Amino acid sequence: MKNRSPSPIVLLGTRFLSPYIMVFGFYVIFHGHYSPGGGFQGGTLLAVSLLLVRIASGTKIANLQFKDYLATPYAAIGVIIYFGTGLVALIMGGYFLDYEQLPIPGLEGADLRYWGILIIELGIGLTVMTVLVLIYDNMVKGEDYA
Amino acid sequence: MIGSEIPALIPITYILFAVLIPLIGLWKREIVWQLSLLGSGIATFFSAWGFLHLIQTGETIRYYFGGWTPPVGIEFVYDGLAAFMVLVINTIAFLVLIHSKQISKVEFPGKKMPYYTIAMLMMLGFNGMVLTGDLFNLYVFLEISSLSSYALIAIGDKRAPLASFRYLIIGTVGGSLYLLGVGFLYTVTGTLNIIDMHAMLPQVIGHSSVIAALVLMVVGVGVKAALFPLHGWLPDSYTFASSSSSALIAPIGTKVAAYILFRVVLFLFGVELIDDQLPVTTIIGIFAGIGILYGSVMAIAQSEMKKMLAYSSVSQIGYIIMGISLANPFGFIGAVLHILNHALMKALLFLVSGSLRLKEGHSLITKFNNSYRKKYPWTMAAFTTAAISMVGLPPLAGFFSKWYLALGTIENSNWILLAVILISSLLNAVYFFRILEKVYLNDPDDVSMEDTDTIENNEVGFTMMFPMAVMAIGLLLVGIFNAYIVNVIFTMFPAGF
Amino acid sequence: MELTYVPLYAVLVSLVAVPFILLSSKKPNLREFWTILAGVIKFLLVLTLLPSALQGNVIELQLIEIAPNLPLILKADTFGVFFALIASGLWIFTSFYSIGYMRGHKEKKQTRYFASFAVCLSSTIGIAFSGNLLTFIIFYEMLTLATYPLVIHSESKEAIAAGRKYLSYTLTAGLLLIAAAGITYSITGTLDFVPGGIFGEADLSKSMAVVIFLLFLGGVGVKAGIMPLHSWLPSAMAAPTPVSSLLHAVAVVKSGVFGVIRVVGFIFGPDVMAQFGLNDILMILAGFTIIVASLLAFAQDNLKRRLAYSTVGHLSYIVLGVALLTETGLIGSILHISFHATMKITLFFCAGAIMVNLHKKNISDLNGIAKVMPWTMAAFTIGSMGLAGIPPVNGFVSKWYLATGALEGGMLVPVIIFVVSGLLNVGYFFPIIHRAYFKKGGPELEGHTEASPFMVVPLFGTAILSILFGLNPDLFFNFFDMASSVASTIFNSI
Amino acid sequence: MKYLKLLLILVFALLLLFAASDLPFRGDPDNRMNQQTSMTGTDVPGNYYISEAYNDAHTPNIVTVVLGDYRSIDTLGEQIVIFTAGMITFLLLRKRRDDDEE
Amino acid sequence: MLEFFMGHYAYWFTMILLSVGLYGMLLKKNFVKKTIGLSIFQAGVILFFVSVAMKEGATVPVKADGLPVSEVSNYMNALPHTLMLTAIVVGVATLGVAYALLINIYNRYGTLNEDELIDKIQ
Repeated sequence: MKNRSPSPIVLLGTRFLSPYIMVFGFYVIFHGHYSPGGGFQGGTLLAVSLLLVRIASGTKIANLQFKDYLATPYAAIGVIIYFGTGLVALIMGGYFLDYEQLPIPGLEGADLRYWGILIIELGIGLTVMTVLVLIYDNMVKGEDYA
Repeated sequence: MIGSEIPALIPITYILFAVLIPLIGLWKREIVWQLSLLGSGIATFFSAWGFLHLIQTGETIRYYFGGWTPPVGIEFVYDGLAAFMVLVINTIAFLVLIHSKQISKVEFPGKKMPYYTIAMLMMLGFNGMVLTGDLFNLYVFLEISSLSSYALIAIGDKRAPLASFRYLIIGTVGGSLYLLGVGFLYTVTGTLNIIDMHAMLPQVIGHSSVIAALVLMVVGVGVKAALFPLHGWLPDSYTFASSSSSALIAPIGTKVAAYILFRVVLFLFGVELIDDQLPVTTIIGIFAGIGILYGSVMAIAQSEMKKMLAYSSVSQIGYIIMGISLANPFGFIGAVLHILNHALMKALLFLVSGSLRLKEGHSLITKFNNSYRKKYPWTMAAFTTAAISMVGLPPLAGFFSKWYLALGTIENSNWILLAVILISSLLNAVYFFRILEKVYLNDPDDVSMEDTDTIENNEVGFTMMFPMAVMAIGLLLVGIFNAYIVNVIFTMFPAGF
Repeated sequence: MELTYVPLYAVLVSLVAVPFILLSSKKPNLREFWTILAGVIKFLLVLTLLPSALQGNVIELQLIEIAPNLPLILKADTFGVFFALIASGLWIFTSFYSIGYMRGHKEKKQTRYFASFAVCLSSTIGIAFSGNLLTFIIFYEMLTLATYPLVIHSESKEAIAAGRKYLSYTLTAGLLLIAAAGITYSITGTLDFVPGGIFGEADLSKSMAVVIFLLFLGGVGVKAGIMPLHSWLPSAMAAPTPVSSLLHAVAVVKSGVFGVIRVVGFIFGPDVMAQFGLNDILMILAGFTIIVASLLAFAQDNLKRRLAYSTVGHLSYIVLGVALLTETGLIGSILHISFHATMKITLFFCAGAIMVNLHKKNISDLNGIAKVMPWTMAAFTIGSMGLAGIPPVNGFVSKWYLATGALEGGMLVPVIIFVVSGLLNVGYFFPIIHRAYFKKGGPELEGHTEASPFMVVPLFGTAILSILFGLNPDLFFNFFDMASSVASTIFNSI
Repeated sequence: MKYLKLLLILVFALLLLFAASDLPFRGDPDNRMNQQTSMTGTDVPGNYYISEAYNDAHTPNIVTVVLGDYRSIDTLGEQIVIFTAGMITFLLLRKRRDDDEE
Repeated sequence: MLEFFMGHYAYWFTMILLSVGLYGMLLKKNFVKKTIGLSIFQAGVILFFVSVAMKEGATVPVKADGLPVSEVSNYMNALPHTLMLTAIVVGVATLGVAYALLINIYNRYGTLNEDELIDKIQ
């Protein structure tokens, strides 16, 4: 394309919007227990807040916000959070993903499950966000791969 | 008591290594191969352990995830058939991964880390499909394995992504059809658990939606299993994919899909239940028969070894599905035995073709010549073993699965399928002895090949030779000791046999 | 000594020899030594089984159960020992002979030749000792595969074509055999070889019986060279002569007729055969084959091809004798297995000797070679006399029993067939002898002498054997007693 | 060929319409999946979730409980599907770095 | 009759949606359009499940005051919704893989039209 001069309105607008979307994403994740929402939806919103900046102001600036080479390990870490929870339950002598066996002091059956669900929702959110960013980055790279 | 945890431990192993490989692979890229080997090795160890444990105790393990008893929760059902299947696919995957070391340097340099991650994920999907006792959970694992296999196929020749995309379209349609069938069944019965639903189906079998669900599920899984009219994606995918990918997917993927057909037709519905509604097994049998002949004939027409093997896969899958359609003990034994035999044979053949591609740069049958006999004596010996087994000559493994399938057809007095088995064996002989002649005999037309004494041995390295040797010996052992295997299969019969 | 494992050893000994043969490929003498050694040991092993076989008791050795209630059984009954004796005994002659032949011919790839030769013998002995149909099939297929390298040995165009033909015929046959075995198994629930048959109490419709029998016939008939399944045999004459001699006079084709007798006598049994008129099918085919093959033999100018067609004819003698379903006829055909082997191997040896020595393949230029190769031609004369059924050569004995068997059964047509074909034999053999002795030889014969002793001794030895057996069938090995005991077990078992 | 495909689509649609016409009425509160106990007397998951979810996890959002707890292995698989997609784009689209070992 | 229609029209619409998706996949030549047909197809399946979950006079499956969970007819069936969350995610992943493949194909052949591709391959 010619005329690559970015319009300041787009740049500033996206940078202005991005944190609020991010906050909303966290809200959706954490409030998923009480209203429609959860890891997937919240993670998507987080990814949107990152992709907005990426689309508007290019990879170089966006890397200040989120380094692209961090996407893969973060995605893996998100998976580890989820299935590590299950693994801990398994090691504590329960079934895999049986949150009642989680070694969290001061909590009983149902509350343990409450917190277990929250933990895995966080893991999901992390994975979804980073993977969406990863897909976007790779597609951008893939364009000029030929 | 760890024996009862086995069903969970096998997928957990693969997940663990699927996340470890990218994390470690980012800063130590050269050990991803060892890591993936370790992962599938541990999984193989677990599955072997679980298999023995199951044989000793003899009771099915039902693992309740999250501690919720079905149908509320999701369970993994680890019965004889599942244990056998898991053992087979993990062992094959382990051997193929050993073989892939050399190929990975040539065919996808610099992409090892994601490649082996996705290989782990694909094995996770296949194991989950085999183990799960919940119809929707099966769909999830089906999609994991399908996505991974699309990616593995897309790594390869120039045309690989195109073949992979075709596979993606038809494969996703198949998955969605399966999901729609599950939806029908769920609306009618209100549960998703296979065992639970099997108990309910007799009361609702009259609904046309149940029959439609059966058709949708058979079609959807049939796409993955390359059942005859739905096999279109298979030849291109296996041909253009990287050698290690096709060696990994060809023996395992279609077998697992065929196993799902077992589950759906024989375990979920049960033959005596569906056949008075709709002669599903008969129809499957007809398609399987056509597929066997079609695959063999097309295989003869090919000049590229991998494509020939792909078409022969189509016909071999026909054998397994024929065993399902016979729906009698002999057919069942034959099909289960053929899953094992064909996994071994086809993996071995694809490994041989991969080795040849690595050494010669091509696998065109027309360019084979009798110098190979001197260059790769052991590879060719392994190939000969697999070929004779494919033709089905005793005492190699291939004979016995055909033997039981033949007994099954005779028991149903289904002479056409018996004839199909015999004819296709002959066709196999045609397209394998064609290669053997080229490799072992001087070509009378050109005298340049007359004296092969000057050619020195150029055998493949240990990491490639070892798996091939293991598989070749395995074929012989399975053939000789198959009575023990069959005695184990006797314990896997579905209800009503 | 403990006899239980002897059959197993007898099967394995030549297999064990294979790696030695392969390893000593650079040192021909050592290699041939292994071959001879294995042959002698094998023969002695089989010989140790002879006394017990003569008393009619059966040595049964059950190896691993290869499929549920289908074990791999080695059973050394009288018939099996009989066949094994011939095969292993003649192998020794052939080994000596092939040393002379291969070296005289400067053949390539002799190691492969001797190795697959050994495998062939193992599978032949395995066929002889196989205790049920599954074991039989396994060794039968082994024989097919092991023969292929021998047939295509010269790797010329025609050899490879012959090899393809051979494979396509025999593999198809194997599949038919497997199908037949499958149906039999699903009907009777067993595949054991029981004298008098296993279809005894199974209820069997006529059509089904005919189908099964035709499948079996397709399976074993190909190797037995029954028309119209014979055409691989003449074209397989592209192989080196020792191969043709041993395999097409002893191992392969005799495994075929052995299989026919096993099927008729031990799977179906005479009663079932007669009940469904299956023997008529067999008889018609065999009689047709005898006459047509003898006539075709006239048309051949290539010596080996003429011998091949005569082989086809004589195999059908055996089949016809079986189809008579009379005890004497069976004795006759069993005897003919061994006697035809000795005679035909003699003839093939002679043909090979002539080819190596004078490089003559065709009958038309054999004029006057008797002056050059007197011993060879003498042996040839003996052999052809035997095949024509002229006393005192052993061919007469077996033919006599066949004819009397036919008369016992009150059937005249077979007798006529035997007589006519005997005349035809005379017709197509004596021109050769006439040329050899009474025609004037060409100049190219100058300077040639008798072939190398490696070849002459074996071929003359077999010729002598033929005469001795003709004088006294019970000589050395009590062939006659064995044959009669086999026949009686089959016919008096029910 | 084109018409063949159209015919195929038509057959597909008709088959599904025919099958769907036999499904239970939509929204009928006493469908099998909404009954208390199933035909064989086992729990019906849908109802169990509605009535027990809050006691089991103290979480008002039933969907979250089902997603995160009752069918958690499904969700784990789901997360892994996403992870797989990411790794696949990594595999297919990353510019190939040839700084491979040895 | 009308009641039957009211009880089934939603299913029929999803079935028609499925057919539309199939049409897109079979008859469109452009791979991107094929992919769009693919997601329409998946959307049909998802809609089917969701419409199954609907229950007369019931509200969304989030516990609200005054609506006791013991009375199950108060809340919709939560299971299909959960399943469809998974199915949606699977659909997204499939789309991602499909477009990655398409980018690869485009980089190699410079076109995404089936006929042109076949020409280029021969």
